[in-house]
Amino acid sequence: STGSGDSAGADDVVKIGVVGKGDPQWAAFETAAEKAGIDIELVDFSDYAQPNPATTEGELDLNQFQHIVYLADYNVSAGEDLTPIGSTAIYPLGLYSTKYQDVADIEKGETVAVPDDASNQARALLVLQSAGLIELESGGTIFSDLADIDEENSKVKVTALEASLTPTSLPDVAAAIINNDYVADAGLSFADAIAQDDPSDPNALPYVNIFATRADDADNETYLKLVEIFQTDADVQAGLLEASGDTAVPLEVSEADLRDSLAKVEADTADAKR
Amino acid sequence: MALVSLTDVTKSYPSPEKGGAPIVAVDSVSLEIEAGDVFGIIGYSGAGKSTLVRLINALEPTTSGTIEVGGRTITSMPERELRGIRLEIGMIFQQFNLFNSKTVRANIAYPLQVAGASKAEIATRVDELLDFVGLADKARAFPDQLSGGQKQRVGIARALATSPRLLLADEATSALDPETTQEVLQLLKRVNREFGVTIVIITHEMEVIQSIATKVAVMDGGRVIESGDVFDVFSSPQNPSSARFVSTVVKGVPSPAEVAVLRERHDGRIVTISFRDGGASQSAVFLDLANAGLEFELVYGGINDIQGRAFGHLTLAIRGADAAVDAALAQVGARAEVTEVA
Amino acid sequence: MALVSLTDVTKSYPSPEKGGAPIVAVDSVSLEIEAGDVFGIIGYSGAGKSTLVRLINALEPTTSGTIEVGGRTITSMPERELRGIRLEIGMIFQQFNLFNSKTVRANIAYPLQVAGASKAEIATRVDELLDFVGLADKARAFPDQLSGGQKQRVGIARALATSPRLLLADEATSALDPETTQEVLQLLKRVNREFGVTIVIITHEMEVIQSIATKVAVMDGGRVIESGDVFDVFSSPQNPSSARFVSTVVKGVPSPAEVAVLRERHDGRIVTISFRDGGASQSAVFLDLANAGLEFELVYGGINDIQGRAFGHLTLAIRGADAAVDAALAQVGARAEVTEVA
Amino acid sequence: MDRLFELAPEFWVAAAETLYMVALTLLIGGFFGLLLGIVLYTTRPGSLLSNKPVFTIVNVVINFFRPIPFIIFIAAVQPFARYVIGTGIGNDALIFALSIASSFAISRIVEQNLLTVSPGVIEAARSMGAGPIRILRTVVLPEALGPLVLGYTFVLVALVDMTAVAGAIGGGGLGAFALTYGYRQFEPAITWAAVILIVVFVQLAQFFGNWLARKIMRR
Amino acid sequence: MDRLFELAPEFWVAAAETLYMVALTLLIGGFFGLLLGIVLYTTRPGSLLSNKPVFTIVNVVINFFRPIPFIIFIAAVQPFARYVIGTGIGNDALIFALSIASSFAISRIVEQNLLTVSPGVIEAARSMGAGPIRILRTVVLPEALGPLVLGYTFVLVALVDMTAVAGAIGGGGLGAFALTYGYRQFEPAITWAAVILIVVFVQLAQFFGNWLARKIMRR
Ligand SMILES: Nc1ncnc2c1ncn2[C@@H]1O[C@H](COP(=O)(O)OP(=O)(O)OP(=O)(O)O)[C@@H](O)[C@H]1O
Ligand SMILES: Nc1ncnc2c1ncn2[C@@H]1O[C@H](COP(=O)(O)OP(=O)(O)OP(=O)(O)O)[C@@H](O)[C@H]1O
Ligand SMILES: [Mg+2]
Ligand SMILES: [Mg+2]
Repeated sequence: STGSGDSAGADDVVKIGVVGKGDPQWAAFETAAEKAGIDIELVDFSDYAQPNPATTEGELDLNQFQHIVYLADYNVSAGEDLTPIGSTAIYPLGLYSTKYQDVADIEKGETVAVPDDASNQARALLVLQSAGLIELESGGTIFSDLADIDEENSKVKVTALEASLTPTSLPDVAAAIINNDYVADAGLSFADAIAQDDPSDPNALPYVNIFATRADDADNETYLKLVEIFQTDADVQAGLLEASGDTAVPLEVSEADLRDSLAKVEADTADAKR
Repeated sequence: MALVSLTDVTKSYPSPEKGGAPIVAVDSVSLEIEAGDVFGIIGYSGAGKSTLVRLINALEPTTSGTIEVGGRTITSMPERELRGIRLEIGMIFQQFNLFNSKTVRANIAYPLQVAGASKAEIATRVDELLDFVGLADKARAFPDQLSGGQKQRVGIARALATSPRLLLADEATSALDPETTQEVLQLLKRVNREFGVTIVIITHEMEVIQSIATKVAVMDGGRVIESGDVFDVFSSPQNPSSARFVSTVVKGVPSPAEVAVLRERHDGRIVTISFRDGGASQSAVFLDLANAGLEFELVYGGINDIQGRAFGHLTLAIRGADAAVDAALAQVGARAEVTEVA
Repeated sequence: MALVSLTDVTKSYPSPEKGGAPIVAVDSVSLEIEAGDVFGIIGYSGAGKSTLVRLINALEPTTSGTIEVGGRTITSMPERELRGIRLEIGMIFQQFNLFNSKTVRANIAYPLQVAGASKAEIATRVDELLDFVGLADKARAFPDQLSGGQKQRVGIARALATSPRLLLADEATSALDPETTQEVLQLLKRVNREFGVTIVIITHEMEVIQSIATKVAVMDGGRVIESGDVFDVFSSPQNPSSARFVSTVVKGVPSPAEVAVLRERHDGRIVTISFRDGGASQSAVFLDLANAGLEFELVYGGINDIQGRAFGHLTLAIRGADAAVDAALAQVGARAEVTEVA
Repeated sequence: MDRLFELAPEFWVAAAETLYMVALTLLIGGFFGLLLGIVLYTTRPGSLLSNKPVFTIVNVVINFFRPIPFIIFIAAVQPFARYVIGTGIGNDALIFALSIASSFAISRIVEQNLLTVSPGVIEAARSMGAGPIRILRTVVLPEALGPLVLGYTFVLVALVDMTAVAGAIGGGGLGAFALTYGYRQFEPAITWAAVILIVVFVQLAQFFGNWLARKIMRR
Repeated sequence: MDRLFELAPEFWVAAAETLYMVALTLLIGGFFGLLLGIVLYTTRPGSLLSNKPVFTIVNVVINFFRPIPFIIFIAAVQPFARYVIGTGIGNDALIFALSIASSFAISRIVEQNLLTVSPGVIEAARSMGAGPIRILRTVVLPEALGPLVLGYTFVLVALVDMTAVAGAIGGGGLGAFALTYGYRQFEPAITWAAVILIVVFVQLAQFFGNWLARKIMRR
């Protein structure tokens, strides 16, 4: 059976934790890695909270499912030192509706859904704020949660849902922030987004998705090679775009920049947690 | 017309052994039970008695044959219709089958509720029955807090609660002491006489048959091997099995083992003299013996009374000259049946 | 020394009614059961008989008092030690308590397994017992496929399996037909005689006491109201309750109700003459009457035999001139006890 | 710890929500589960209303729904929830989904417990002319009540566990609270505070269930 | 549909994984659940080895663990799993966590079913000098076997459902397959293919369980 390795490095298989192994880039990535002579095993998680601890424990060698904000939260909370060794892409986060064509049409007092995981939630709230649907206390940060909404001055109510259930819940709400992963699959089109953030904004850098590993292994040749394959293999990139309905913005950010960004977010996170 | 009539009724169960022959619990039984009868059923353990009465209120389907109750064929009647018929039939179960979750009071009230009696009626009737079975102080106890006989009395009260037209009593007094048994039998007698309740009673206590039954059927191996008026069957059983059962209450001709015991303690000749109701005068017999100058002693047996008719088998040890005894016995033989046993 | 000895034993249960007085099932009973006894316990339903024997193998803790079995005090003995003692005690339960998940064979084998018998021993012994209780063909049946009496026989075989030194039989023949009862009693007699097994037998069938018990205790309301040799208790019971029980097997002086029935059918005077073993000669009595020119008839009663000793109460209807009858009765009265009942 | 203090109001709301969800689900799911369990029991071959086709169908339907992963099940019943209670998200939608899912599980527990009623007492009731419905109501259910109470206590504890997924469709409760503010944010103090309150609820429920069952069974 | 065809190999691997996880969990959790259930049964007041302190402690411990939201429970036992089986993720870690969690639930089912054994037969065994362990083994368990089989069948179906969370810690199986390739990708064909196979497994298990219980109980 798969997924039950003793510890990484005991054999030559590189274990990579992902969320959503069914996405097309992963099949392409497996093929590409094999071609390069690297044995990889993709371990699929349905729970975001799991891959980071498993990487810390050495049960995974790498993981690729999160952005810097999420990683920073983990590192600070758990006192760990996972580090990014390469970037993949930034996914825009959009607001979708089956009832309204325009954000302005959403009526006061209606409900809007956001994902229930912390980092996506903060980002989603920022999207709602910039769309004029809510006001966040003190302007909002990448750590805002539902409690930070200034309800008096907000036009809509916000409810958090399991990310995968936001599309199925559209009939119940005026609009929902839907993670990029689920948009196309839910039969929606990215063009339907009635509001979204801008991945090309330099301030969006903390939301770039990354490969992460233990600090000790940051220089591991094989890992870096795998990152390179991911970033350069045409099939992988095509898969990535396909999975995101062409909305992903692939980015190759240098390791140094990634670490800087992480350090900054970690510092902010530590402040926010205090 | 008979209240219950069975025609060629057979009930078999699948064998417990795989592929074994089915167990024929009741084997082509035909039987008529008239309204007003107190019909006793006796027989060896496992003879099929319980199975037979369970067929009468259709708790089990028959394998073949027809059963009519009150003129209606209940074999092949749908369960829904059977319910109406069962309202008129009370049943006392061999294993009591009390509702463990209900108090004694609630157990007895249950059939009344099923029959749709009013709360007030139920309360009165239950009190009456509790009193009768001597369990007024146990009204709020649960079955698992009762003794065996107390459980059985609850079962009896429960079966009688609705004053059914037909009462099926499966070993209804097996767990009762003699005195309570007598009380229950008196009650059954009364409901039979006063309300015309027909009673089918299975028992292995021949005294029960003797004291209340009018008819009796003897079962063996699923079949009815003998049936008729209790007096006839008890005073002169035709079948060896019947004779053996009857012998527990009606001391007839002593068995060889008993003769051996008697022999040890009495000398002289041992002779059984049988009397039937309205037959020979006993004093004439005793006089014959006394006049012949014989010394004699009653060593076994006695006089029985069934439904007000008396009969009996007296075994005497007779001492005297052989010739004199022979002569006297010849004389007695003309008056009553004489069996020389030793 | 007594095998079982109870000193001032009381057992009470909490009342089913909230705040009610506790139910005293066994009330300060003191009793000695000698090794080799067949000790009968009789009494009204609910008298505390079952509770009493359940105390003897400590299935229930006593409320107060001491019980010794084989010289060891079992009250307050820890459960672990009790196990050793129970290995020597067989018990037949009033409600059978068969293992429903086990076949008849496995039920009987169980105590042998507990006692650590070998497979081969078990097989032989079980076959023997199955044969004895007549259930060889039901060896593979489960309890719910058995008739009431068959279940009881399994219970008997199971209790006898390990040949215990003490057998507690709670209504062991209540579900058996007379013949099977006799067989079981013969077996109990045999194990008692041949192996010295002490038997405590609860029953409401006086014939059972009569045929196998040596001692008997009568219970009422949790107390032992009379106890002693069976012959003594049965031939001249001291307590009215005992007398009523005994009367079911020993026809003594007829009750007023019975007298009324006799009266209807017989004219003349009705008189009971009581004989005890080794007492008056019956023929002398009959001769007295015959010589007085009286016509008489035995109308009630008979001769009983307990442990090889005979006694009986014969009720006669005597016809003749009053004066002649009086004279004859005076004469008879010198030989045996005479009670004029009507 | 500070964070927990900060979240105290939410915490108590969550506690109330858990009670609300569990109570309502137990009521609704318990009721339908009882019905389904009774259908299973009564239609099984040889039982009161034995009916092979109905039994087989109900049996298969229950086995169809029980093993569906709960998150998939929720998504599948959302449209139905919208139709019936007007929304597919929130505590009420969860109660709706959970009531359905739990009624299938409860039906099995009910079936099992009813099966322990001895055939003898049912026969006794039949002999008195009682119909199947009456026998169920007045004999089978009361006789099985002790074990049934333990069965429902078992279910109640399972429901407390299951309501933790409430967060998935925007519901609340202690489970969602623990996941959202504790587990997902790597705050063990919060996780355990919520878990401990859940445990306290459950202990109370279990003690009550045990007590009730003991009272009913009198042992 | 095409996609399903494409994923066929993974599908069958997932099916095998589900069987493996369920079977092993049932074995391990079933065993420990049986033990715990027996402890609950035997130590309860008035029972074979009645022991109030042990009973209370076990009772409280079980109620402590049962209601913990499963995902939190998994996270909590991960360090323990790493220590015992060397890994905190994957199928084996799930089996580890699920075995523990299910043994608590199973213990309740076992307790309930053992309680239905009539006191009379236990008394009979005691009267023969049988000790508590022997009585348990040779009387209580066999007498309760029919309902126990139904109880374990119930648990088995619940386990199939629970293994669907395997995905949370990187495990596989049909549930995770349905979530990953079907539900999350909005491929209903794949979701339902997986669900249907799960249902088929469950139906087979239930039919077997029913058959076995009926054979044991003879009704
Ligand atoms: N568990 C209990 N709780 C309360 N009362 C009980 C309990 N067990 C027995 N009793 C009561 O104790 C008394 C004696 O019961 P026991 O079973 O010893 O009678 P018994 O002499 O064997 O009667 P029977 O001949 O009817 O079997 C009865 O009144 C009964 O109701
Ligand atoms: N469910 C069953 N399956 C198989 N055999 C059965 C079943 N029920 C009864 N029998 C058998 O049918 C026969 C008749 O049983 P029944 O209970 O009618 O006997 P009975 O005359 O009432 O005996 P008892 O006097 O011992 O109560 C017995 O041999 C019994 O073993
Ligand atoms: Mg019978
Ligand atoms: Mg008794």
